[in-house]
Amino acid sequence: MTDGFEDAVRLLDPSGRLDEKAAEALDLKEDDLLELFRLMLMTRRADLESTALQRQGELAVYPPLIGQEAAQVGSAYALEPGDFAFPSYRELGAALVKGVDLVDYLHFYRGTWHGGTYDPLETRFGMVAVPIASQILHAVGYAYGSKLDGSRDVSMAYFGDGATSQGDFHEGCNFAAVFGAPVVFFCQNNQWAISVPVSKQTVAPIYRKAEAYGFPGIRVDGNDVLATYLVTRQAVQRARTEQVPTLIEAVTYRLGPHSTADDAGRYQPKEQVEQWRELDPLDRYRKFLTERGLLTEEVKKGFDEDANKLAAHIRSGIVGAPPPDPGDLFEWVFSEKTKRLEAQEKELLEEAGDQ
Amino acid sequence: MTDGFEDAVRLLDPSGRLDEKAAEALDLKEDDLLELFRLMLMTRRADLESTALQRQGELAVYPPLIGQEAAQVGSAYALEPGDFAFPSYRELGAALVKGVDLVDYLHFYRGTWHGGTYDPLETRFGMVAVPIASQILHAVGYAYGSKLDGSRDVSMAYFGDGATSQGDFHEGCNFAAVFGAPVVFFCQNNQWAISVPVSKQTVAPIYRKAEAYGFPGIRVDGNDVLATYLVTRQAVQRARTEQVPTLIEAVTYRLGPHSTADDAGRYQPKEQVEQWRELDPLDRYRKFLTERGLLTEEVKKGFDEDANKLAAHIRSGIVGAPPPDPGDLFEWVFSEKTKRLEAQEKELLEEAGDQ
Amino acid sequence: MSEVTMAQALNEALRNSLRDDESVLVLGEDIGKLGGVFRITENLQEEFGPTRVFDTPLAESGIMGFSLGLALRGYRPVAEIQFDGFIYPSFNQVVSHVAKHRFRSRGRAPVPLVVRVPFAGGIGAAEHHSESPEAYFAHTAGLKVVVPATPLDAFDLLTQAIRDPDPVFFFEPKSRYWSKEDSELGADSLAMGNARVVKQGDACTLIAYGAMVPRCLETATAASEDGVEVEVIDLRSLVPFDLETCAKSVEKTGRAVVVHEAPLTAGFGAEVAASLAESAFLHLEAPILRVTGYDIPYPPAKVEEHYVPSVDRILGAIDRVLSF
Amino acid sequence: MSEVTMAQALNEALRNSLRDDESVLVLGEDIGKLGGVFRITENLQEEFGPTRVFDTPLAESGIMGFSLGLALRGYRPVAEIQFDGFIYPSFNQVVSHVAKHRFRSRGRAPVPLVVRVPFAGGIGAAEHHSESPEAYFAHTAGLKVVVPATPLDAFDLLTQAIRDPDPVFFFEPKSRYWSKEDSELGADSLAMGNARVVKQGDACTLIAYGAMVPRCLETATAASEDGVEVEVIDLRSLVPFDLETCAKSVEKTGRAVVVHEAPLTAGFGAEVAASLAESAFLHLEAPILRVTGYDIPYPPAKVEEHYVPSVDRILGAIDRVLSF
Ligand SMILES: Cc1ncc(C[n+]2csc(CCOP(=O)(O)OP(=O)(O)O)c2C)c(N)n1
Ligand SMILES: Cc1ncc(C[n+]2csc(CCOP(=O)(O)OP(=O)(O)O)c2C)c(N)n1
Ligand SMILES: [Mg+2]
Ligand SMILES: [Mg+2]
Repeated sequence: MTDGFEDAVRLLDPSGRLDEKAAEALDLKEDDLLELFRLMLMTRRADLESTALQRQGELAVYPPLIGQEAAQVGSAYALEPGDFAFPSYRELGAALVKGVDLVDYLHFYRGTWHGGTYDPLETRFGMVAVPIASQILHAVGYAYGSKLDGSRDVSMAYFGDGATSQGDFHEGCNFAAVFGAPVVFFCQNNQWAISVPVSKQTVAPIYRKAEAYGFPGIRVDGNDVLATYLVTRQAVQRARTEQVPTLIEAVTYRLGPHSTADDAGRYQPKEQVEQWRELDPLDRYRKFLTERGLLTEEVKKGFDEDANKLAAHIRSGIVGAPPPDPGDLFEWVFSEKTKRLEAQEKELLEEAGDQ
Repeated sequence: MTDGFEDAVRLLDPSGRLDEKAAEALDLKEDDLLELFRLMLMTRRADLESTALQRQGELAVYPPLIGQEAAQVGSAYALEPGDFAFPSYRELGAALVKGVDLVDYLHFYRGTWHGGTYDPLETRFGMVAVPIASQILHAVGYAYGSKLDGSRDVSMAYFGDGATSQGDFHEGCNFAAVFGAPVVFFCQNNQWAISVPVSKQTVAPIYRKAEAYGFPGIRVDGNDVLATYLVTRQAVQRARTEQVPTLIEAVTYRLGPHSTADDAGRYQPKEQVEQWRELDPLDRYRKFLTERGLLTEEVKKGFDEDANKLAAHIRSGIVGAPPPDPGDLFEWVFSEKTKRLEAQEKELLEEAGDQ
Repeated sequence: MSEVTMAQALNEALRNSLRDDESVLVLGEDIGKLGGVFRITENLQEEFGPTRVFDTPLAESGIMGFSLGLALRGYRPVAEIQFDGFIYPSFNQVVSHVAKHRFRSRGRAPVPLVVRVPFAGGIGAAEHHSESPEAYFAHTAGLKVVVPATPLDAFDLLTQAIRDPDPVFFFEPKSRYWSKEDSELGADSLAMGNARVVKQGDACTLIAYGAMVPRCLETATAASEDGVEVEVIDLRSLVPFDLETCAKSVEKTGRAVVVHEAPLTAGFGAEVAASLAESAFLHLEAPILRVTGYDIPYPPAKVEEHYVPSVDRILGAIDRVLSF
Repeated sequence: MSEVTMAQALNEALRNSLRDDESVLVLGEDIGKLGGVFRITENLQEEFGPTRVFDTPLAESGIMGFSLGLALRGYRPVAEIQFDGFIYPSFNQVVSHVAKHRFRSRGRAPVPLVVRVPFAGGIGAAEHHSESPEAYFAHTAGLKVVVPATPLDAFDLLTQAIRDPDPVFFFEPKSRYWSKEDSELGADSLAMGNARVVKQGDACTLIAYGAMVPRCLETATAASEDGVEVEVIDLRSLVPFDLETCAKSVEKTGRAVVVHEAPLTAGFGAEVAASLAESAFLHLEAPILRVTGYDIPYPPAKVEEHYVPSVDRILGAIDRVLSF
């Protein structure tokens, strides 16, 4: 049931034991090792808080990422501040790592504003992209622009297993190869595209699809934060220094429903979920850190506090947050309002005033 | 310059010598061997006639296939009558093999009627598809329908090297693999997509793209009619009996311009054209047949007559052929004319009558 | 005779069609085991098996082109596009092939197929889940474009669409999926292509489709309380467009307001208004007004109420045409 | 001061823009060495190098999404779509992203880019090479839609479009590429968003864009011979739509005919007619008529003359509004 790891790079086995030899390539200090855990813990906490907020009617909908924390944190941690991440809609963990204020991020799901309320250029974290695979091309174009600038910036495209079926995935990979764009294609294969298992989505292993474009494809255990970090770091370097793209397939699992609107019980086998729960990325990494003596009680306490603070921040930022000013709707359609938009704005504001 | 044959299946070398061992798998009788030549000769002749007709203003535009006769004839000859071929716009040779009346076919290029005037269902030869790669999905859907019917029919999708960049190519291959559709993807890599060489179209060899879908990908010398036939025949059988798709890359060359509207001199290196002229598929096969003693003077004469007859048939069918009745324009928009269309038809006919 | 929601009516229409015609296939993303995100295909895979009712990979151009191929082979594909905002990847297959196949083949190779699209807003959904793309399809020659407003009509029109020899784009107003009607499915059906006068009146004609029909009826009730009897027309199909029924009404009322959720500019309301203004010119006592979505992207959920035509906005337009 | 064709004027506008603004990139299929199938980008790669002017793989969704990414990074991509009929694969990127990026990011991440599309028919081309898809884009909020009719305007409008902070879809009437104008490029330019009265008259207003502008002028000349002076308006841009200029003219003439090549139903002419009928209601002495392509796929070359609005058809419509 939890197969799909053939050929996958793995540094930590499910019991948290490190493959010392393979780990030699890791460039992480103890602080980094702990920071990865802190970020995963905060992600888990923020994710649960978001689900709770949706249940309480404070968010319109929310797509949980529980189970995918290592894949997101490990990969995003491999980016430098100038690198630009282009997410799909499930990358709250990557957003956190990139320094996006999660309240601003969650305003997308509250229905306050499409694209959230953060600045994508400043944070170098793209807006939530719902149309599957569409963001991949943006990452490639942006990356090629970085290359033209002579900068060292790399783009990262996040997407799911289902996204590999779309034409835009294909066109994005091909453009990247042809133009030598410094981009990393990071696929979280969480085994499901809503109710469709990856076995019905495609026949070939996802990482093998890189063969079609002539650049490396690598499968990694996406529940192993160290392996994910390592593989991504190497791919990012390859992009940065050689302008060679990489397709990474992070094998992981969607422990929650597709979104809060989904009833996964209709299609997701309970036993499968149970088996993957055993592979929980936080548990595995916690064991490793604890055995190393890094995760002392004091450190743990500090991390728990950080997670609590983040949850409180999210809650206070989201609960009861006001809707946007209806006049905002006409502000950014164009650089300047057309006469027609001015008239429409007037009509809307008059009606809104009447209410 | 004429590289690109790495890993390619080849039975006849450029001097017409047969690889006897490899040829053991061929199931062709002498009649078939000659028929292949006859079809190639007729194709060459019909193609030249079409170009001439365009120069004389009898066709609006025409995309020559000169140089690709072996690829088209060899592949289409591997099909059975029930098999359905979905062409792009350059498959006059395949149309001939499938028994399409070339006058009906060329009415597309005359501008008499989109889709020509043949019956695609009866001939099992789809209508000319100009939007690149779009026909690939039709082939897959049709093939899956054949499978649902429990029939033995196979679909064949024809397309070029440039088409592999489109999302529809990717989606078609993936659907075929997932549904086990009995389809063969036949790519004529003629080295150019208008002015863009295949090296700027994609980085990986085209046949290797099959890896992304989990079915076989095969490269064949597309100027070797026997190898093309053999490889296609095997792919068709695999589709028919095992419902496994195959991607075939036939390495060939566009000796003419992209279309009669194109000025290939702007981008196609003369030396490259010269080098590929040495690999002319008809010359090679003629040498082989002659050396075998099959292509006697008498046989040759008969074939030449057939080719002449075909050219005459085309010429007499196309030159001065009347335009369609303008009223036809409203006949097949829907199964029944809407009131709006009736009114519009009336308007058009009144105006046409006035003239 | 019992209460039925639009979702149930659609499900029943699919079930009957699958039962009556072996060539009918139902396909799309998550329409099998899950029964579709709106449960319109609920239990169909169980009942008819995974050969007749099946999930596809996640690719809308794929779904459209694959369906065309199936139709060519003699099947009647009924494809679901999961949401309005996800139909765009299929646009090339729609415009370049589906719409033109009968025409290009001089009638020899028609491709009857149905594309079901849950559409429009008002349900507090996330971005890309509330769009009204119908005008793109209505402007594309060769496609029929159908929009039911009630459970009964949803059943009738979907049944007709599946039997229709032409490609039909079937837009389902998702905010009405849970609306109920107390009636017998299929008891008395009006053919596709005909608009229906759903409320009589003589002061002004309201013309709408989909979820805007009940909105107009609400408006009519409110107007009625002020002693103004408006006539309400449910277009039911945009292509064919039943101009006659609209014109007849306007000849009586002398005034018209067209209502839809899609943006104003070049929306289908422009077609209705332009056609009516031409054919009922001498009967018009006031300009024809359009009450529509604004020329902005569909707004975030928290402010969508300001975008979707409200009873107040429609009443405002009625006032303006009456006092012109 | 010398004769210049529209093709040359466009080429010159691109050249100037590449020269004046380092962030401008020109990309598309076959636009490099070949100079584009219509030679609009001729010599630009030679002059500015393959980094600024480059061919892409054959994939329009790719071109559109890639251009958006470049724009985000601060470049000004000017993408060519080879023909009207090949823009559809990019539609999802256009509607879901290009049109919405400024809006979604509350102005923080606009994506100024230009998409050039040779469009419309009349040149005896093969299928898919003569389409008029402008209404799809005009109906999509967030896009500017521009259509030049003359060499001078082609130069001005393209120059303005490349400098514009918003995404601009630039439709080039391919049948006019070889039309000449005797004038100095850039000498006197009218801002995008303004229509232009290209001929004065008082009997009736003809409203058109692209290749239908010269067609209307021809018609006006013919009408003039019969003593009827019609006014001709070149819209120049569909979005923004200059209703004021149109309305002002109709207030004078009392009559209007809108002309375009795209199919009638839900074409941009519907918007023009509906808006004008509303705003100039009291001035209208006859219904506004539309002379357009029919609601059929663009026909084969041998019969296209019956489809594209002809002088006779336009004259017929003028007759009808004058004798109403
Ligand atoms: C173009 C498009 N089609 C359909 C959808 C509806 N949809 C949203 S998420 C989803 C499944 C995506 O699966 P995957 O790519 O594996 O990502 P995951 O949700 O598992 O993270 C679907 C079908 C969409 N958002 N966009
Ligand atoms: C969607 C689409 N985009 C662009 C074109 C214009 N076009 C026609 S043929 C062609 C090149 C095709 O190259 P390839 O696939 O290699 O086929 P070949 O012409 O070499 O047979 C292009 C760009 C088109 N027909 N369709
Ligand atoms: Mg997934
Ligand atoms: Mg080619």
